[in-house]
Amino acid sequence: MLTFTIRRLVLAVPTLLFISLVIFMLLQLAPGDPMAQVPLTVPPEVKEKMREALGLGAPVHVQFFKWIVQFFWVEPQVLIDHLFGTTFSEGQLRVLSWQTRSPVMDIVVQRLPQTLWVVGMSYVLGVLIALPIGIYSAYRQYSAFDQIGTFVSMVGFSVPTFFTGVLLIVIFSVNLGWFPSIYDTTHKVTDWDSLMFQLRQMIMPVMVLALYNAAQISRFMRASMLDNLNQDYVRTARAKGLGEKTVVLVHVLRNSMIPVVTVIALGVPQVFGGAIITEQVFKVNGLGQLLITAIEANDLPMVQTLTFIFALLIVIFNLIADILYGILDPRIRYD
Amino acid sequence: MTELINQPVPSAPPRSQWRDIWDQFKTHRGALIGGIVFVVIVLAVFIGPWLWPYDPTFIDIRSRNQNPSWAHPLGTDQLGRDMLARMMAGGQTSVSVGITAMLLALFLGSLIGVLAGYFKRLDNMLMRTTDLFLALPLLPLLLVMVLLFREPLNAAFGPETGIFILIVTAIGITSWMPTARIVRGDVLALKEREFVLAARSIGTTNFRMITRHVLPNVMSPIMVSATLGIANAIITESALSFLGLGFPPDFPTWGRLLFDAVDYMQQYPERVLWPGLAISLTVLSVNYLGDGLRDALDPRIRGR
Amino acid sequence: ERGADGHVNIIYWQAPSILNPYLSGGTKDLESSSMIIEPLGRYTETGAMVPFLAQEIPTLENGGVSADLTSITWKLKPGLLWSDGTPVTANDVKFSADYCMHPEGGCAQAAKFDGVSAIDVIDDLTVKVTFSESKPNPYGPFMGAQSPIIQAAQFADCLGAKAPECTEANFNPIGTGPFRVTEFRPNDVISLEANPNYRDPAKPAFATMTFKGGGDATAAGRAVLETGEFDYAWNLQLAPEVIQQMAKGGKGTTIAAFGSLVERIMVNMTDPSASLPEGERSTAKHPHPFLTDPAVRKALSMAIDRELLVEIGYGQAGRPTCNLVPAPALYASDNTDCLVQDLAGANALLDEAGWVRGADGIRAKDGVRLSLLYQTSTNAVRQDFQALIKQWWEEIGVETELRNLSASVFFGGDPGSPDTFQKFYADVEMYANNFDGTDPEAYLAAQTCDKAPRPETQWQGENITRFCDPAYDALVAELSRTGELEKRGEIARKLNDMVTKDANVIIPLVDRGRVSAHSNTLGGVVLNVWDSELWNVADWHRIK
Amino acid sequence: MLDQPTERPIAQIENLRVEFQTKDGPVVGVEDVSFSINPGETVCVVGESGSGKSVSSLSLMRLVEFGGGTIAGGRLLFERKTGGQVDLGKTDQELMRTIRGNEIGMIFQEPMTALNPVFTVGRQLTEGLRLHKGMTKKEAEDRALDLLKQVRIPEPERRLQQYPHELSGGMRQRVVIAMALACEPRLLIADEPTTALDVTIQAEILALIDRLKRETGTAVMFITHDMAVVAQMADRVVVMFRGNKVEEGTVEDIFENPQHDYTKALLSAVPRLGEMTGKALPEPMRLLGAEGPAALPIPGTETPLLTVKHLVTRFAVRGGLLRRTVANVHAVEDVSFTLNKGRTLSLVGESGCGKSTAGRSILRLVEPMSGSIILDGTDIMALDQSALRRARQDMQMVFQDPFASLNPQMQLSDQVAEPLRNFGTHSGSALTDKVADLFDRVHLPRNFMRRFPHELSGGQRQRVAIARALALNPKLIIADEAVSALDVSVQAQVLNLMMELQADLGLSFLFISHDMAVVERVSHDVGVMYLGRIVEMGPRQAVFEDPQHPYTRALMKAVPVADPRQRKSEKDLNFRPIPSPIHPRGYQPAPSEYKEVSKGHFVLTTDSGY
Ligand SMILES: Nc1ncnc2c1ncn2[C@@H]1O[C@H](COP(=O)(O)OP(=O)(O)OP(=O)(O)O)[C@@H](O)[C@H]1O
Ligand SMILES: Nc1ncnc2c1ncn2[C@@H]1O[C@H](COP(=O)(O)OP(=O)(O)OP(=O)(O)O)[C@@H](O)[C@H]1O
Ligand SMILES: [Mg+2]
Ligand SMILES: [Mg+2]
Repeated sequence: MLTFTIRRLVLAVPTLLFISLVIFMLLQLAPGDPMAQVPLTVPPEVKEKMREALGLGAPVHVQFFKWIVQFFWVEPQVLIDHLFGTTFSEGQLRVLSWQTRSPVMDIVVQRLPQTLWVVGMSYVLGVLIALPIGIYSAYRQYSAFDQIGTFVSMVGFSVPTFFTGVLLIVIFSVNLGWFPSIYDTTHKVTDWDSLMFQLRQMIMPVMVLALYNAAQISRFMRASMLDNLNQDYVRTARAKGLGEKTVVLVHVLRNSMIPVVTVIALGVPQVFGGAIITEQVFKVNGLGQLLITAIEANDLPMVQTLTFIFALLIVIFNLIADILYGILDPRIRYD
Repeated sequence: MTELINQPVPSAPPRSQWRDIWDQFKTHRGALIGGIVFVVIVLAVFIGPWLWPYDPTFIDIRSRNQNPSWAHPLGTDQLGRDMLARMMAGGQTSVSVGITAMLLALFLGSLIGVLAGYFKRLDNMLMRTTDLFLALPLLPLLLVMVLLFREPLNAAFGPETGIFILIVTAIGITSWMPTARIVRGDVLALKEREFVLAARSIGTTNFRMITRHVLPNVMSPIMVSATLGIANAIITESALSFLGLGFPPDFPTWGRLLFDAVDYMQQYPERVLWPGLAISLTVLSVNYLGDGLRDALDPRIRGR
Repeated sequence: ERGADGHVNIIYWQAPSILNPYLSGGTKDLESSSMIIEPLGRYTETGAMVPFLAQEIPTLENGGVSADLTSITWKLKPGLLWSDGTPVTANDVKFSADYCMHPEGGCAQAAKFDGVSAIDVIDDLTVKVTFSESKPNPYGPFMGAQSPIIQAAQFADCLGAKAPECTEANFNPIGTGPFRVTEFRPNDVISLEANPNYRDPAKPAFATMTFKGGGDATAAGRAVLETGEFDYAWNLQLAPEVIQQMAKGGKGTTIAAFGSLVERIMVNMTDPSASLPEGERSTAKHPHPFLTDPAVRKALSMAIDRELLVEIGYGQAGRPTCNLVPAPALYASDNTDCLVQDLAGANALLDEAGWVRGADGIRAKDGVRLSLLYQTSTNAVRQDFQALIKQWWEEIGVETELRNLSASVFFGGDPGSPDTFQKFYADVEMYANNFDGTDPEAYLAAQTCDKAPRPETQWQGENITRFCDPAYDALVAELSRTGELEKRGEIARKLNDMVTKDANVIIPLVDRGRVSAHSNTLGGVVLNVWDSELWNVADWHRIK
Repeated sequence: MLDQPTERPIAQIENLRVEFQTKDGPVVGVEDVSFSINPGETVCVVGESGSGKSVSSLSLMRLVEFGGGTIAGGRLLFERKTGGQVDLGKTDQELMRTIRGNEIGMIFQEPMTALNPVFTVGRQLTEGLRLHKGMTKKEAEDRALDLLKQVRIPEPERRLQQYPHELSGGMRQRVVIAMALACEPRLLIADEPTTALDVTIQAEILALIDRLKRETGTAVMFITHDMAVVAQMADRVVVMFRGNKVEEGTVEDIFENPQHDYTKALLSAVPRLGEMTGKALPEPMRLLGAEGPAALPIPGTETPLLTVKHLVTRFAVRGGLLRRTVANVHAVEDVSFTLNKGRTLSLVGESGCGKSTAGRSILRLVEPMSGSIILDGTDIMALDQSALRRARQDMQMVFQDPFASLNPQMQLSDQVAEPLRNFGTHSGSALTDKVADLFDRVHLPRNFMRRFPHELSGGQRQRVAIARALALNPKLIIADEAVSALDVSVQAQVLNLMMELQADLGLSFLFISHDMAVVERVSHDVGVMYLGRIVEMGPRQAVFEDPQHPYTRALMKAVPVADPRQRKSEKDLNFRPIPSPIHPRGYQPAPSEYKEVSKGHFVLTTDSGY
């Protein structure tokens, strides 16, 4: 498996380069231009000048190459400088956003805390809710618990977050006044009170997202458990006198994990990708909001960089999922 | 003595497999209710408009924002359009888009997942393609698709069918990846089971191996993907329309009705209720249908 | 007393991405930066000019503007300090102009400096702007939120191509305004504090400010009107009913003001048919098959009930209009003919013009059917308008297909996209536009023949309708030579009537105002549509 | 035998009735069965395949319920360790849990599916110990190691780290045995525990169970088809037929004085070692009551069908967190043989010596490392995938573990029809007829055609697998323990069927089996394998009547005799340590060299490891 992992990691390099090229071409091809947000009162000649200043006049391959160099060569140097106080990157041009004219990576770093707090937390919570629900629903198939679980999760999945989010705001912010409707990204947790405030402002977006994630994962968990509950080895485990808990949570669960691991691993990059709509509804302004504003503003370097980071995460987490398959099921061979 | 040994075991006439499945399906209460609800929804949205006098796009400005009444059982919207008519018209689009896009995504996902899991040679290439698709930003991709294909499709199929094809394809090709990965994972494990080896020893071709041995055994994650896929497609469609990438603006869909109504949630809560309910009901009914079907297809559960 | 009122929260549903208006034309950026950096003079809520950093507004009368209209001389108030404590000098003013006029800088406000031939520092407090030819309206440079004065010391290394690299300066410009930045999170939130060196020692009343961006108008309105979390919400583009509902929350008040923003339908005078070869679609080469018929255009306009549109879409934030230039009063034509919907008249007009109804109720003449593609950007109100107008047009026998496009595509000038408003691959399209400041000259001049977007200009150009009338062009030329206000007003009104009332190539619908909301405890808010909404943020205070 | 009539029986089954719910109403798995098991007693349950033996034993564990069955009537009385009787049919599952694995141990019939594929053997073995005996991890591991040694698994340390699919059929079975024995239960239910074991190991396992019984007073319920094993082990015998008990008695009574017709038929069908002494060629068995012409010997031909030369197959052994290859299992090492048309070559040998792997390698179901395989002039090793597929039409395999080799989602008729469909030999009604015909041939009722694998008994599944292999009329059938799960009467019929086909169609068999009596009956030639190599090979008569290699001799000696009066005592067995086929990477074994002792009778002269 080591060779497999190494091979995959090596292979990831051309894959990622190719993905970045495809993303780049896609963005080039996509209609829209960074001047869309400039008011119509600004005359076209001026807009043309602005475009040129952004480097839009350069040929496509030059733009791509410039991005590659900036992303893979300059940005790591900046990171090193930041960590060790060196000055490798001095004077070199970083990946600059067209919209803010500032280094893209700085903004990304700025957005990480709230994304992780809200989206990350909701994902963890979603998984933590989903697994027990899925397992128990399968174990007691068609019991009241299963029926209610199914109902809630399907409704949770089919009702879009732009609706549930606003609903929660209307109930808890407008009518009850319990939680703020607008997330304060500058808030810093320093003491108990500020922690409570952080929790209060997190609770609604986290619940909305967690419900959505949990709905999806629990369905896969349930289906997969059902597939395995009737296998012969389960009978053997019972014959050993193992408690139902061990039988289900150890023997059946491990065998049922492959599809669930896939779903969970696929979801992790989306944590970093942010939950665009939920972030919008609650004004969390995380990475999702960053991406969507960048797309709306046709801020290509930003979109390109962000999507590429997601691509990186996707490749990594899919590799992790593959490695986990091998660990979960020893019969799966990779070489 | 000979008679004793050689006498046939008392036997009943063989039954057909489809009969079995149907029998099992029938006894599954959830599936049955789900099926009925689904059929009712489909009938309501496709037959309903023939029976209902109002046109979904007809504006009667004098009767705007009405609460439910006999004339307008679901009320009217901010332009005085009849909500029932709009719900039915919206349902046609949402249900057809939901189901077709889901089927397309499911087909692509299962195909790619099975191929990747089954053929080691293809695995790397297909899974890297999946990574690529997962990584592509949805919005620009859709914009490009609309840019490239809207005109030709409009020319070939007319504006409505053209945009339908475009939307279904757009949703389909941007949502098959999770299914593919899940199916592949399962196939990887399944491939090492002994009955696959046994099937190979009797000369089963790869194609048949996949259709007879592999696919039926990965049915349950596919079923789950299917139910989740419908909900996903219906909601994605509304997002597309909202971004101006979907159907013309006067073309109601459930997702869009819901989206438009969210602003009016406090004044006219029923307006969010109808489309929300319709989407949830559809998804729930499909889910129960899928559950029932899965149980019916699983011989270990059947007969219990 | 400065800082006595504590903290204030402002929400803009579009988040500012940069605080240097020279690098971004976006309203959100202009308005947020207007609290930090200031121009020499601003427009008031009535459109009148008031000095800010200048001692007075230079005019012909006070001699600030030369008699031949080729130069204007500004005098700074004495004793002004930057927020870092250094004095503001005429050099900073000249530098601001140099910064924007640098050919490689891609300055978004370059149009403000159009025709400037030289900027001369006369003394520490005096700057003279010289134009290459006579400029009847010399208030482009250094007036309004678009051309504030930036600190020469801070931006000295940021000229031209280097402009974008000065992140620190762009995010935290040193200014003269009532506030200065403590933290700027692009596209998210700005934290500000009172500028200790602000010229009025009693202002601002607030010690700190949070300026939150992002989300949507509904949420912004809700946060001010219903939950009271925020004190000020900008530009609530919401259905009137929704605003009413929110106002019931009792935490705040809405305010409205009108400027020159007009929602209009543009009529394509050229043929957008997809069957034409690429490069010839929507160009003067192929006139439109039926929209070139003035009767059709007039009928389209007559069929619309503008009152109703306002009622449904804008409420207090709109009023029906028949003019392209609805304000200021000097330039606004008194045309009100279109305000009453006249379906019968429109039908009669079309009958008369020989457009007869076919079996499907759609009019046709010589095999040409009155069938339109009507496009606009995606926006709930615009979609309601589309639906309503479609119905009216169908009542006069005009078939209408609707299309909505993502704003970022529609308004993005990408020459590769078929869906931009400039390319106009549709028969009619709807959007809103206005002009900067109070002078409509450039705005009206945009409708001349040579401004039509076409392949040769990479589809850039402002004459979207491709309307072309030599008489109009001549009148525009006359306007540019006229300095006398009365006369200018007269010509402008005439130009306005030519494209709207007479030719109906531009069908104005609604004069759109701006609606913002402030909490009941926030005092001093004066909504201004001619400049930044936050123009007088120094006067804002807490009502106790 | 500690037969103490005063003591109450450990388990008493009274009028047990088990039903399975299907749509056609309840299907009866066990109709009416009563018997009891005393402490220190071995009760053998024999009977027709599908007669309800497994179901009865599962009922005793209350595990039928998890398989869709219900105990519809009767009592299952069990004497607890702490004293006091409980009716297992009525206890709640909570209490059952403390009984299962602890007081009653069970060995399952199909070892492959009985083991959890994703846990190591060690993990699965220690689980019960830690639960019931409260051992620490270390203690449990020591005990597990000890258990593996007791059941004679080579290299037990390494096996603890391996996964079930990496073990041979016999090893898996022994793991299941070890698992059942782990907590030293008071009642041991053994459902066909030795079908996959070669005779030497079988003898050792039987001795182990016997010892356990004697030393700890464990009661044993032993389900088997092998009458020789019954004769070796049983104190009492219960005969079942179609869900009912038809006869019960002491082992001597049953063997010497059977009452019921079925019992008589059963005993008459038992193949006995030595029956063929003096005959060179195999001949079908005479079945009780079967008329028709006298069975004729099957001569076979001298044209080679399958030639295998220097076949080598190895598996990588992975270790460590990163699962790197640390060693290789030399499963098949330099094996060469020739199988002529119309003849049967039997492979016998110790469990885990590579017989299944050799069979699979010939079909290229596992890729051999090197060697040549020529089937009827075709070089199998040289074929590409599609040609290989076509070539497989001529060679079919019956897998050792029938349950695992059947698709759980597919109807039996479809599974049997599959090879026919694959090669398009039949279609439409011809196909249906052919399938029905195949079901008849393997004595499966036709109404089983619509069933699914889990609804059958072990023997029934085995027959499905045989029917599937017969479907294409191949030239070569590799039968891996093809008849081990069948009761003797069906086994005799199937063996006769095989020989009939051989006589009529000139089929060749590569017959892998542990049952020496069966091997004697059916084979022309015999190859004896040990540790991946063939140690002795030659005509059956020569090998059986004049064994040369020490391993062959030991093997012959260990064969049990179906006569309760000729029990072998444990002293006759000589336990010797079992060498390992696992060698570090880069290990190069020496080639095999043979000496021809008589015509066609070869004996390995180089080191065999024995
Ligand atoms: N889950 C089930 N559903 C329906 N019928 C079943 C099920 N399990 C077993 N049976 C039927 O019950 C009968 C008894 O099966 P059982 O497994 O006890 O046989 P057995 O005596 O152990 O046979 P073998 O020696 O072949 O293993 C068989 O006819 C079988 O087909
Ligand atoms: N997939 C595998 N991975 C690793 N080792 C394996 C694998 N399959 C079999 N082996 C090993 O190869 C050796 C031979 O196994 P094989 O199944 O051929 O034995 P066998 O002769 O059929 O035994 P039995 O009579 O018990 O079925 C054993 O040591 C086994 O552990
Ligand atoms: Mg059995
Ligand atoms: Mg084997």
